[in-house]
Amino acid sequence: MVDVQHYLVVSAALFCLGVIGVMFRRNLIVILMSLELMLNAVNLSFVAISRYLGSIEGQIFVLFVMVVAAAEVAVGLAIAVAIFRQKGTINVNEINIMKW
Amino acid sequence: MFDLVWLIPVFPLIGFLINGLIGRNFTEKVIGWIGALFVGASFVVALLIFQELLQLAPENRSIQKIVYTWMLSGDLNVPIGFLIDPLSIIMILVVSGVGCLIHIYSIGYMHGEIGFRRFFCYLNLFVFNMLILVSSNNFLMMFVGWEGVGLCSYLLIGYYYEKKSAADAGKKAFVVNRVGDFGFLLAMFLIFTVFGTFSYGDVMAAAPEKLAPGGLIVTLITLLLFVGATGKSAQIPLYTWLPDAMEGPTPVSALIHAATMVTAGVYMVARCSVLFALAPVSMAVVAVIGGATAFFAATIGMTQFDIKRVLAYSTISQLGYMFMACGVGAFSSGIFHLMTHAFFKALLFLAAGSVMHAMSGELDMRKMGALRGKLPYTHMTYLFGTLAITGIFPFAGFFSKDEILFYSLQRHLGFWLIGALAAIMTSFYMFRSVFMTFYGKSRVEPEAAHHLHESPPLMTVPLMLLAFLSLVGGLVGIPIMEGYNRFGDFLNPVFTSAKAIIDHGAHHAEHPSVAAELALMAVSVGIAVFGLLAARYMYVTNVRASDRAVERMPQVHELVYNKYWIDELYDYLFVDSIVKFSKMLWKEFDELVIDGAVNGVGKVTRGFGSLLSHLQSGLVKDYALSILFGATVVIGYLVLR
Amino acid sequence: MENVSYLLSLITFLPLIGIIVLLFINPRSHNTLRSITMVFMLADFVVSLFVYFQFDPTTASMQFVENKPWIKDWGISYKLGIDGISLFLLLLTTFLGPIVVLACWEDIKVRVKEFMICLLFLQIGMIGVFVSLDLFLFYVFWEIMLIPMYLLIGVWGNPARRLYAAIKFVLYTIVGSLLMLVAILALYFMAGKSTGVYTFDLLKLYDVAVPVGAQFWLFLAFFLAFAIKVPMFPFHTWLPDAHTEAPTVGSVVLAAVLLKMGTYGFIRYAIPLFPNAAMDAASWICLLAVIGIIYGAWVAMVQTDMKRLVAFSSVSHLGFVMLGMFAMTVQGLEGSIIQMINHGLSTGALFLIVGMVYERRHTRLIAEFGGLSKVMPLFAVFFMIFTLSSIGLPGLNGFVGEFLILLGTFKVYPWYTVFAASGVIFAAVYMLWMFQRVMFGEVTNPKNADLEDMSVREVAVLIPLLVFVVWIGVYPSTFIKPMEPSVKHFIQQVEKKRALVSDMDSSKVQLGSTGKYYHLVNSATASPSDGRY
Amino acid sequence: MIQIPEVDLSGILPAIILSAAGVVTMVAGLFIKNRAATIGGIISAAAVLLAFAANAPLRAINKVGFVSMVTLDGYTWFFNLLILFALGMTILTSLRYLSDEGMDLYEYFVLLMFAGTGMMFMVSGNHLLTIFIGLETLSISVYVLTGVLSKSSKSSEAALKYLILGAFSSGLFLYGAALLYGASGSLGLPGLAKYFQSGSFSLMGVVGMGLLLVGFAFKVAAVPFHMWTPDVYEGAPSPITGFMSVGVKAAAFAAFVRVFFESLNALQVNWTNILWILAVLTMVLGNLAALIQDNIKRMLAYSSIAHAGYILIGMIAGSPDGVSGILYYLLAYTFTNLGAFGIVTLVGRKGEANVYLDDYRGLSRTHPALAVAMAIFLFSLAGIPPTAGFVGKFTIFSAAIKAGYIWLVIIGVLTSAASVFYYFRVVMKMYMESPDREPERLRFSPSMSLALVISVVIVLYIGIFPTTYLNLASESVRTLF
Amino acid sequence: MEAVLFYALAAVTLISGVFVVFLRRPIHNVLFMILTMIGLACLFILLHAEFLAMVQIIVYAGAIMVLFLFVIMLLNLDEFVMPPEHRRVRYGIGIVLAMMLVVFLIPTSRSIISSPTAQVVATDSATLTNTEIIARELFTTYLLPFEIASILLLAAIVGTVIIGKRSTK
Repeated sequence: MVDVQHYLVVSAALFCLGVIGVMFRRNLIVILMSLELMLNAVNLSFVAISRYLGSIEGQIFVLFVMVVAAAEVAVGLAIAVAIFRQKGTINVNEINIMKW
Repeated sequence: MFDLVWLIPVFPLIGFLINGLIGRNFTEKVIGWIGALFVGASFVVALLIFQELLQLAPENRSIQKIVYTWMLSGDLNVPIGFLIDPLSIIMILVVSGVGCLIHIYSIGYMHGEIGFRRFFCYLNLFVFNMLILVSSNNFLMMFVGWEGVGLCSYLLIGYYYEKKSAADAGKKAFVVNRVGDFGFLLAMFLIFTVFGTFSYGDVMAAAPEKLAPGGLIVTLITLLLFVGATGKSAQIPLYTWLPDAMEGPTPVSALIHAATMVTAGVYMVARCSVLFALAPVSMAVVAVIGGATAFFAATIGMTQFDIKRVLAYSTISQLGYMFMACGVGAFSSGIFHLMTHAFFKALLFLAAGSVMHAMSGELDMRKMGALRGKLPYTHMTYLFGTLAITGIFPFAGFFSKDEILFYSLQRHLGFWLIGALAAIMTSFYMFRSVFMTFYGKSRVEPEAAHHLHESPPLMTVPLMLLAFLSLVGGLVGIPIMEGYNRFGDFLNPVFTSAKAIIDHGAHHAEHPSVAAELALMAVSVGIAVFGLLAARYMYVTNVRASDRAVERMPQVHELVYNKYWIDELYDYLFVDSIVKFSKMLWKEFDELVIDGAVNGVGKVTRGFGSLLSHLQSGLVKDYALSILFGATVVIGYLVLR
Repeated sequence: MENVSYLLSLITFLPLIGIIVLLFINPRSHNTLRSITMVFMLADFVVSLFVYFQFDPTTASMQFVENKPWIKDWGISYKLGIDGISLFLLLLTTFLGPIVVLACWEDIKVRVKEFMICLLFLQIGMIGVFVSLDLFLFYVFWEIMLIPMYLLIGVWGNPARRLYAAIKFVLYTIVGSLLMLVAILALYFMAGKSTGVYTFDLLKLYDVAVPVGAQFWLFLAFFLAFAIKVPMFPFHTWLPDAHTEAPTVGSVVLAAVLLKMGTYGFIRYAIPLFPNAAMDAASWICLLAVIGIIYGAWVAMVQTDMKRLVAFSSVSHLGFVMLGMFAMTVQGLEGSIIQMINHGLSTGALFLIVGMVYERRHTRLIAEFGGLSKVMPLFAVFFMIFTLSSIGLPGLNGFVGEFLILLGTFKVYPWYTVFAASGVIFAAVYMLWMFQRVMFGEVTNPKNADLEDMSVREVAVLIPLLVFVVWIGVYPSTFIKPMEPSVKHFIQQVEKKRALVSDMDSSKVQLGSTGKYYHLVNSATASPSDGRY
Repeated sequence: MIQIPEVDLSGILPAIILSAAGVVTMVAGLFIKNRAATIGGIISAAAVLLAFAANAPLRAINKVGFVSMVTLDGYTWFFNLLILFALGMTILTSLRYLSDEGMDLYEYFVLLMFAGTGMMFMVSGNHLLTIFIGLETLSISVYVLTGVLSKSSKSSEAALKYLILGAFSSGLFLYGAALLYGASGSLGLPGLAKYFQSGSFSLMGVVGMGLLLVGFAFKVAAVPFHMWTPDVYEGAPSPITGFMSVGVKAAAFAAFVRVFFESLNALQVNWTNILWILAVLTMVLGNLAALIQDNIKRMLAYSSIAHAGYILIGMIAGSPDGVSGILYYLLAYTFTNLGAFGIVTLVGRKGEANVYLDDYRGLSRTHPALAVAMAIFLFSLAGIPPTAGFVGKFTIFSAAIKAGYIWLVIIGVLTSAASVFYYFRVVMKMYMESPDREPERLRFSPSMSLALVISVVIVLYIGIFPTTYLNLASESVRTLF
Repeated sequence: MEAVLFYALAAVTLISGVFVVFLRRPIHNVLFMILTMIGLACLFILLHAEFLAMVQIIVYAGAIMVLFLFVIMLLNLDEFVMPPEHRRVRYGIGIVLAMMLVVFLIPTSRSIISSPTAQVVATDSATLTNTEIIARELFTTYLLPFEIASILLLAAIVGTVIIGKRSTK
């Protein structure tokens, strides 16, 4: 039986990977993927805790997170496509007409 | 009749209001006579009251009439009230009487001036204020008149406002007077703090009890009052405005700057005789300042060529005399001289005005000479005035000046000496002016000579009346001779308590012998005659003498001729430096420091705003970084807490 | 109160009806707009005269009190009332209303409708400040009047710097007043905690003794708000800008009434609420006041712009007001109140006069003028009289105020008085110097050669002011008498409360947990009936 | 067999009505060729009105519904009301906007309705799951609405930024939820409350609370989680910006307050300190950065950040007074800001070409009434009496002072003094400057006029006679304490 | 055994996660993302969350990742060249912050050992499968969120449609 804490640490690491991805990558698509990574990390936590507590609530929550993730990805990709059509780029560093 | 005392100041006020409000379409004559008659009416009322006053026993001759309560605030209760006693009635009579004559004179003198109506309005307003000043029963109301006459003086000096020098002179007069008033104000505050009232009667009655003789408070009060007096009466160090005040029309110089307003300081000192008596130091200061002014102004007077300026310095000098009199405790002599001075100085000014009138406004005596023939009445009256002022027996000035010199000697030889010296100089410069103007060779420019003519009767009649007064005015107070000094006896009740205090404190002066008195009289007449002769020598007999005298000591002449550079000194010390400093305050402090701080706060705020909004790089990654930063800090705080 | 009257509400909100009426008027029919405003202003004045005639000058208690709960849960009420102190400020405000309208009759030609609305709006705010007896209500009125004033300066002001001046005015004021709001709230809770009654009712708060330590901070906040409004040195720099850039009537209202709100605030709020702090600070405040007197006068002396000069003279005049007030003597206070009115009349008139010149020549630079006396003799007369009134010539109003102030202060702060009295000299210098440069001399500038003298309208604007200038100077009792009981009572209350608080602290009164810091003034000393204090 | 629990739909009827309206619009839109958007708008408006009616009974009750997934109480009622106001006003301001922009998008209203539904669940959520799902429903709708302008690259950019950062913060929020779950074993608010009230709670719970706080702080745009706000507000269509600034913010605050006061009040010491700092940063940055903005939408964005700071003060005060202050403040802010954005929409004209401060020059000449309305909104935002904004600030500040946070309030008033500068700058542009070009007349639609009139009237009315509304607010928060 | 499996899976998941974040070609990212998903799904199975594991594979690895792939292909993004950038300082800050986050989260994760007042629903997990439990819970306790989720999805669909619609215009 692996301690729940291990799962949580893996989750934390994965979460931070996602965070780093959001902050480091310029490619919009990859940023969206990194966001997915973050959500997946959270999911892992939920499931691990659910298991640890013997409570199903966490798993239910994960289900909803997946729904949300899917929805966000769909919308996000749609926007990405729109932006690419408009500007011909998916480099987020070039998507900065609004500032200051 | 006493109940009607309020009419005295109100008459001129009515004149002022009539002329001022509805006089727009009146002719000159109407305006002039309205002005003159209302002042005359005051004079008549004053005479009636005087009559009544004389019928009272001397010790009862102090009547207060309160018209209404002016200010009532807490323990402050200031009425509009009048005090009739010998001192005030004399002042009232002088002011309204001489004032009336000058009004009449002005009708002729100001004929054809554009601001004729304005002039008479101001003049009436002045008389009103002056009467308030002298007839009030309390300090505050006196102050009202005091400032009021200052205002009228300002307005009248600046009558020819298109002339910058006139406007400047007016302003200078007002401001310098205000400096004096500042002292007066503070004195009043002190008085109120000590006595809780402004009423003369209450103050004077309570003074001996409430104030320790020679104490700090009473000295302070009297000195501050005296500061006020120096301002109004053109004494050192606040005399500089008076010569400049000659920019005003001549009747103004006669009325305000010779006969009435400038004597207000003397009146005030006399009015507060009890307080002054309690403060020997102040008395000494008054005497010294008076003597110094008398001497100092006389020196300047000897060098001036402008006839009105000569008279102006002479006025300052004579006022110095009066103060010296008060300072040595001879209040009634001071007032006596005040009265006679009012006659003859008004006369002199008006006569000078008559000369000016004839000379088309020329004032420089170097351009006159030998006017005797052309202006006989003027000449005669001017001569009368000169004789009076120099103190030739039996003219008015003789009696009053002699009295002052007499009391000065009693006090201290120094005072007498300085008085005598001033008298010599007075005699010298007055006769100098007579000789330069009316005698010798004519230096009149042909253009002006063409127009030379004697003034109309409207002007000469008042001149003659004043000349008459200058001749006989002194007789009411033949000095020293017991029983003949009616004037002194009349006034004495006012000063008894002051006298008592002085006599109590000082050594008992033994009454000098009649012989000594007569000797002194002779000396003073001698002095006057000496001045006459000197002037005659230098300006008639030997015309070059004066120039030689100047050449012999050019620096001294330069210094005196330029009035010891006092004006320039004041300008430098006060005017320029304050203006400069104020500019600095405005530009440096207000705009740079305060506004700079305010705007600076604004700028810094905006700068921060700009800085903060520039954190907003537009890059979504930086935004995420910011969120991460926040989250890390929050969690860090919670973990490490 | 036995007889409730709605006069004060009527006065306060009559202009509101005027605004509503104006909304329906065609913006192009200027004269109709002006006339309607005039009618409402006059009506307001007439109603306030009723107040004056029904005013009972023998009592110190609040009169014409109206009290309606407004926000009940917070103890906020719509409470109005006046006493001898506010009576004349109220009258001054309503009195100036019609004059101001008349004065801008021809001056304001653009956006007349908005202008008139602003004026009426301003009137509401100003009257409200003077009649409200509830801290919240007071604050509301206090802030409300910012808006119309901002617009007056900004829209109809002098093109060059009006925007700067307007926003400066607003920011200066609002910084102070927001801090005051904090203090109001703090006071509210302190009082509530100690008494158990949470209320903004001023008269009830009067009875709450705040300990010295807290008083200091609260007073500081109030002081800042009011000192900026007054304005006291060194918070005055908004004033010259605001005055200079505002249109004539804006300056008039600003000088005549708005500045009084600051001084009134001290009397009505800052001092009686925090007497200990106020009196402890009094000597410093008086020092600032004296500095203000001399500073204002000196800086006024070197101004080149007439309006700016008059503005700085305001700083000087209001220094007197503050000095008299903090002397805490009957004369000082009465002088101070009289001086508020005086300043309203004289300085208001001077601004009108400068405005008249400006209307003709479109410049206010002193150097541009000279010799106007000759061209405009009637104008010269008026100018002279108001100049004299401003420099405190006896017989005119200025003297009465200044004299009472100085007299009242002398007993307490003789040295300050000495310096303050020197302001009398400088006042003469700067005013007369300006007068001389503008009016005297020869007409050197050909543009001045054929200026028209005052029109009937302009005379009509100044005559009422003139009447009061003389009236106060000659018979000030009319004005002093009604305020006397209030002023005496005021001083008494302040002293009593002050003594009480200092006793309380020195004897370390601790009344359980709630009364640990604060406790009510012995309720026996405070009269129980509402509306009296 | 699965036993479907008994459901009482009446409690969530307003949400149902809204979502139904969304679906109906969607379906109707398929069949209507012309002016589908208008019809969608009308359907939505009708739904909002219906929802008003359906919401009314909620005020009196206090219960949990749907297996304790939602709480139905006065608090929910109040926020539902706010949401409905916001929706209604947004619909009114959007109608003409869409046709002006040449977008016959009935989907716009569909999304608006769905957003409303999400918000309602967010405010009534009694379980982190409900709140989360509500939040995401709202967010996704708003992401799309932000990016709905087809011709504007700003709009897409805004949508993108909003989405990325929204998802990012959702991740943090979820992580926090996971930690709370790990600590307490529960995701329901009562369960959390029970756990934390037991007194011995683990670090995990505390950190979970911190991450939850970050998630909410993002939604309410508190510094330093605010960075998305200016860009998104600038890029989104003006009516949506208005909707975001009040609706989203109100819903976020509602959930924020509910979670933190109902479940996490045992940790009050911790989160108060954090919020204190956040509030100060938010007020300072929001107000200072707004000072230099030239784009009015961006300026209002910073201003809305600043307002979040003021509202946070109410939370910090931690008392019923503070929270009811928040409610009142949000009410005032809803009408004020929606009114302001209505005008921004109107003045912006086609393609939002005129969203700069300079475009407001001389507005008082060409459209005096509009300028007056704008001025009133701005004064209300600046907190100048007698507007609703003043009473709002007053309630919050007074609560904070009562709770002893006097320095916070002083910072608050000083920053709001600074805010006067930029609000008055718009007034200045409108009244004191003249336009540099001949302005074209604005095209008023009846719905827009109605919206503006309602806003003005309410802003003034509840500013002058706030008693009723203050009472409403304080009654509504009773169940939280 | 379980531990070995866990470590292996965790390693796979994390390493592919690192590749997701750091590889340059989007197509690689997607592939590694799928690998991460699968790793996670296996971890779920390890945690006895079979239903979720299934969903993870089907929905995530299957649907969502295909969506990504689809977009990349559609837009031909794989050859999209990013210009070089110089934002090292911010990267540094980012790394430090992320590390700190991990540092803070690890002790947090470890603090789970406490006495949770867990409301354990899965009492009858012996009799029911994981999927059944989830189903039952989903339609009873979590009925409402479930319904809301439908609206959420609807909103997402509508949103995607209109954004897609306008971008193709």
